[in-house]
Amino acid sequence: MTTMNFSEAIDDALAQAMSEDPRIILFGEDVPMLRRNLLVRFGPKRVRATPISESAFLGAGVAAAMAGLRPVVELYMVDFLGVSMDALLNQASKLETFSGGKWTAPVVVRAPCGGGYGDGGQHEQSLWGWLAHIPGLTVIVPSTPEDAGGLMYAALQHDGPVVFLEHKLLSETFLEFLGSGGRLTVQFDVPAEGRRGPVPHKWKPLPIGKAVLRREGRDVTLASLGVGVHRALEAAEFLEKDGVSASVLDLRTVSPLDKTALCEAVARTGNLLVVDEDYEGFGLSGELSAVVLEAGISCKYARVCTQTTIPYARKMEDQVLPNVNRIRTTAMTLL
Amino acid sequence: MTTMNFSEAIDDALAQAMSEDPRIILFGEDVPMLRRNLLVRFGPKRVRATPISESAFLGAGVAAAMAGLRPVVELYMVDFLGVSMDALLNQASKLETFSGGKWTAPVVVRAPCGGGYGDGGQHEQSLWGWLAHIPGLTVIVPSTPEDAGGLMYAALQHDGPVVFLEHKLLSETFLEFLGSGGRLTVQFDVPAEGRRGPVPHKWKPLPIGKAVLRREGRDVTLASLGVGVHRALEAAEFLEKDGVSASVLDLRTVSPLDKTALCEAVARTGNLLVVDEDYEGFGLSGELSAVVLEAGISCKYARVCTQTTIPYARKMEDQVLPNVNRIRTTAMTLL
Amino acid sequence: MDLWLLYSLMKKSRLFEEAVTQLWEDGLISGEMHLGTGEEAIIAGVVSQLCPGDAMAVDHRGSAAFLMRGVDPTLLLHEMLGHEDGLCGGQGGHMHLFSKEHLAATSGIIGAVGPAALGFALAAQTLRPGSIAVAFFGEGAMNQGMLMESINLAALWNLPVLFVCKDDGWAITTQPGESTKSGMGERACGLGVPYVGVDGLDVEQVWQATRQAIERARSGNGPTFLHAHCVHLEGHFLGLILLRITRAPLRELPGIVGALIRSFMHPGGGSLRERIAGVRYILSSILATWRDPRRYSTNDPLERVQTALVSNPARLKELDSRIEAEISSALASAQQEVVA
Amino acid sequence: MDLWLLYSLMKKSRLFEEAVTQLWEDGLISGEMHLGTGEEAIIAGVVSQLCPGDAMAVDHRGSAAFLMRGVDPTLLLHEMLGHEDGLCGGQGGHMHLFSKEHLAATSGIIGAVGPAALGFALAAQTLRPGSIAVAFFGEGAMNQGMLMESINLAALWNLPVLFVCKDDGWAITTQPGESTKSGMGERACGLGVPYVGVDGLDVEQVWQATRQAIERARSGNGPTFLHAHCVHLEGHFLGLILLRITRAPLRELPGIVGALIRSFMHPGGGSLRERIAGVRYILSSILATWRDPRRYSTNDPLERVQTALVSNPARLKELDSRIEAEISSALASAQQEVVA
Ligand SMILES: Cc1ncc(C[n+]2csc(CCOP(=O)(O)OP(=O)(O)O)c2C)c(N)n1
Ligand SMILES: Cc1ncc(C[n+]2csc(CCOP(=O)(O)OP(=O)(O)O)c2C)c(N)n1
Ligand SMILES: [Mg+2]
Ligand SMILES: [Mg+2]
Repeated sequence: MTTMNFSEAIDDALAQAMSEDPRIILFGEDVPMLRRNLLVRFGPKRVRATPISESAFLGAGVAAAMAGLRPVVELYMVDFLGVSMDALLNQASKLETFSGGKWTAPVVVRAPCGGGYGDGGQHEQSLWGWLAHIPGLTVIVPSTPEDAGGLMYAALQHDGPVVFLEHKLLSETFLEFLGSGGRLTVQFDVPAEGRRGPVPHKWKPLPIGKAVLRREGRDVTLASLGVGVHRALEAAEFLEKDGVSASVLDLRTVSPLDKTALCEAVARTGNLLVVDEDYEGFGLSGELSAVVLEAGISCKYARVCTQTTIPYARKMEDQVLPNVNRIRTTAMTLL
Repeated sequence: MTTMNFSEAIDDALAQAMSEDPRIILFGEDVPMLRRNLLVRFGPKRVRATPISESAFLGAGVAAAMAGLRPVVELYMVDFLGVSMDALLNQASKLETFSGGKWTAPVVVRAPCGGGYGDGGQHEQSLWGWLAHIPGLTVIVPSTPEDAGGLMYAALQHDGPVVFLEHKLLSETFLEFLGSGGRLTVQFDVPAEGRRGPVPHKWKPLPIGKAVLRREGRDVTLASLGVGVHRALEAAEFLEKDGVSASVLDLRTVSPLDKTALCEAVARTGNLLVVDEDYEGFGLSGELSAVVLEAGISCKYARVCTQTTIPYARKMEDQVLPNVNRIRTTAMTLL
Repeated sequence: MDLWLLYSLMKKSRLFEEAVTQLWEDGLISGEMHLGTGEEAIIAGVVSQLCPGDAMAVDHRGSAAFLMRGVDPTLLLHEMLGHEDGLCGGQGGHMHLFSKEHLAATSGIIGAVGPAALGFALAAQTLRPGSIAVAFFGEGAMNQGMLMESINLAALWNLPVLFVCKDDGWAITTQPGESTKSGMGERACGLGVPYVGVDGLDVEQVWQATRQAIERARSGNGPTFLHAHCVHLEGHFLGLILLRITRAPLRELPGIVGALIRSFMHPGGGSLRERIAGVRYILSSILATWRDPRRYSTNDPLERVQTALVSNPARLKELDSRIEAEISSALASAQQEVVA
Repeated sequence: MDLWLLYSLMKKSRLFEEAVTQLWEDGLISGEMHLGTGEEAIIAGVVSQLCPGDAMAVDHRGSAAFLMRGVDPTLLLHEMLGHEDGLCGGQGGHMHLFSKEHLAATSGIIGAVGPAALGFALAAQTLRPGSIAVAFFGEGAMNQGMLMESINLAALWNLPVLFVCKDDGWAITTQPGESTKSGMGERACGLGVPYVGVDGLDVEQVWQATRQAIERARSGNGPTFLHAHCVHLEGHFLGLILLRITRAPLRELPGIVGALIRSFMHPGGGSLRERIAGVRYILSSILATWRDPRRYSTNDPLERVQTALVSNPARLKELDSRIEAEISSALASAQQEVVA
């Protein structure tokens, strides 16, 4: 087993897939520079720069997928879907139904998401629950290099539109490009297991829609994804010291949601704490409670999410994003 | 008490507000023709047509509100937020936080929503839960002419951005403009109490964020909004015959959500059935279960929502949208 | 250029849409209905030159393009009636028609044809060199950002796209003077794409201009912007209020005028001058509809091309009856299923 | 035109941004940091002519415009450090600066200044006749649909807007040839707005052109598009990789080149020709950065205007030290709070 950084693993899986499947092309703003390692291996026809025209090139990715390519369209950040949401809301997601099941758009939208490095509320959103609300979209949010590569590889074989979100705190490249920019004077709270980890020699697709239990526990189930998983794991260590045994479920994909794994995990502990960096209301955290209730499982429930626009100041930001302390104290209220 | 049609009541409240407050202006595609009665009273400076440039004019509405006007921006349908979401996602909703609480954008975005008349999935979405996910937006979905006028009047006095959604099935004008188009050969399942009803002589603001109990019942609480309220009321009549006593809660505003009213209503019956025309996953229906669970109320829970892209064919559409029969049979499963 | 072929495409489309109108009037088609009657010369002039592997991105007026591209009229009619054996299983309807086989897609979102044609052309450039993509849209769509973005990007990437602007002078009830500051030629130039203007009522002109543009695209010389004027004989969609007023003023006006007068007289509001300006706006929209060239049959592209063919009345008659038979049988099949 | 005033605005902005750079280097400012160093002549030439009631919509490079408009440098610095007593309570940061008092707003979303200026101008037209709105944006933003839509609409509604395109030839690492097919003059013309091109390094030129455009706007004659070239001396943002490479190749290149070579040599992938084309792209970006005019001090707008003022060295010196004192005190105040 080798180890790789998070984004390195994604790019590696992408490279393997690109060498196997000539239909895969990449485009987005500054992509030749951001994916320069792919550029020098696959050439500028398959790794393209675009103007700042998200609506045009995201929509083009959808249509190119309909016409036989397998485009990976990169957005600088998921926040910029604001200007280009139509391609996902009204085109990609609806094609399969509209065509009577006869046509799909196998496009992968790759976008950095999440906060914790001080860019502020227009550049640090998560939006995965928001995207999953739309029927017809697959939404993936990995938390480790191995999952990131394996799920990217799976996304590239998936038959419909996939939004692949890459948490910025896990992506050393991105953080270096944007946040630290070469200085050594700033530090972010980057979870080590997410940043770098073991990866297989050859990528195989991981199943889309399967959660994984990262930690077994008896008293409370912490359900999360992305960076939240690592925060939850850290909180679980503290809780252990407090005499509370917590299990941590990594959802890995938001849509489709692994309802079975969730219900099993909650049934075992009787307590569900959702750790969700996306906005609290009307999103993933609520959905998890509905799934559990619909299954007739009775449980106590709480959530640690982002409740407001993310403020710029690092200190305030740390309070607004789900942090270990909030998880720990909220978990205690359930018991 | 006079009676009015649903949109007539909204326009009437708008007219009253416009005559009281010269800062209110209206714009959107075809608005001079759609709001022609306002045009001939307030003139073309205050009732303007726009090009098909939703991003530009919606964003302009936000900024005009920042600079002292009180714009009502109309979208042809809420679905068209796809091309113009940035104005709400990243500008209007975030201004108050970003400015340290010093600046807000009192813009009202008025948009028809909902289905049931055969336009298909790109033109019949509800999206209220999707919008409410974004912190900083107020989302209003009235179900009667009286509420519609009173809440529009309140929206025009509100200090932040408001999305005011007007269900197309309740809006005779809109339905006539788009759906029936002058022929008498089509019929839609329009709830009578929503379409026309009593209104006050002079409009006063209704409180934003207050639900109302439309029907008292002992066995199950049906929580809904918009056309769903009428479907729930109709289902409640049937349930009564089945020996089940249902209460119906009309949420009226999605965000802020009247958590108190919800929890009280659910605590009384111990059963919550959400009737939500918006998409099922990761939205309003899940949020309601979370609110109840967070309050420590134990209940049985089910939901009748829109699970997929809305198909065109009227028959299929009727099955996909929450209908009386689905509400009735789902309610029975809770008991 | 085979004028007989073009005529037959146009005629077929016209008859098909007359059938659709009938079904719509009978209440068998729900929701909105946008027809292409009046723009047939543009669609025929372009679509008749497409080859296998070429793709089409079409706006809310999809029937004509789909039909002329070879999609079975019965499948289309069944789709509009919402039957499970329709083109899209009844799930799409007239604004959401899709044929993978023909690489043809519609969207009811104004401007979405831009990104779609861009993507189709990108796939063509990579997978099917020599193939092209066409985008059909109205003049109103030219103010939708994503369409402008797409034209620039197509030009930049030298993609094989034909952007076809069907300018009917209306976006529902809004006229170009209220929406677009620049001329269309300047707009195209500002987006970096060569502009060609033609009379969209004249199928020969459209065909000629298209031939050159398509040749450019096929041989790797990039996109062209084709600007063609036309009239939509049935207005924006069936039952459009402005058209209803001009066609049956006695029936339609009373309800409208009463409310207008009450509102105009209502205390509180604008000055008399502002109010009169409001009234003027409405009157001028109605007058513009009244005086609209759509009312003159000389502006019917089908009649125009027919004039060129009457010299061979026998062939024309035979052709007409063949097309009539085809459409009638599609209509019969559709209606049969309604009864069943 | 008071060249001394313009100089002092530019100098103040430069010193302020040097202070920001220091705080950023020290890790006291988190996240991205976009400076306006190099575009000061454009900002000064425009902002110096704004009056109370005028509004500004500013992009991700907000400090210069805010500062020159009269926002307290201490408030700004405190904001960037995330202090609760900053301009926005520490909640906005440098990309989300807001001053209601000055009707000045920024957005980190490229192109959002278009709709914002449109709305500000609409409010001006209605509530404060004679007032105007300014939008500042880069050449890259001109491909964002909402900006194009906004220019058309401002022209159509004859709104008092000055659209200021600060063309530095880069959008992060992308050059105009990769993003925009038409020339900027054609683009403006295609959106129906008069175009004026100026040398953005020359504050006098900017001032003159702006004066006319603003007069047009104030007197109800609609918007103008001002196109001004400039260089961003510090690149897109602090720590930009391309600039780091050219400034410290020995430190930066090894890490980058190793991975590139491994990938270039990796079996499976493009032909040698394609791979070489990929390498070429990267080399040419680095070379373009190397050769970038930003490296010549003749392209520093501040030095240019200074040259015109050295004839009065005493006044210059006094002015400089007054500005230095102001900025130092703001910096001291900011740093003090960090310590506390
Ligand atoms: C994004 C979006 N905005 C608004 C609409 C509503 N709408 C449907 S058709 C239309 C007018 C289109 O005008 P034009 O592009 O000129 O085409 P035409 O109908 O005249 O052929 C509008 C505004 C829409 N479908 N999508
Ligand atoms: C909608 C959107 N897309 C992408 C970005 C990322 N981004 C930030 S600045 C920038 C480049 C802007 O270039 P230009 O407009 O020329 O301004 P400059 O930075 O050169 O002054 C990009 C792509 C963004 N902030 N918003
Ligand atoms: Mg038109
Ligand atoms: Mg630039």
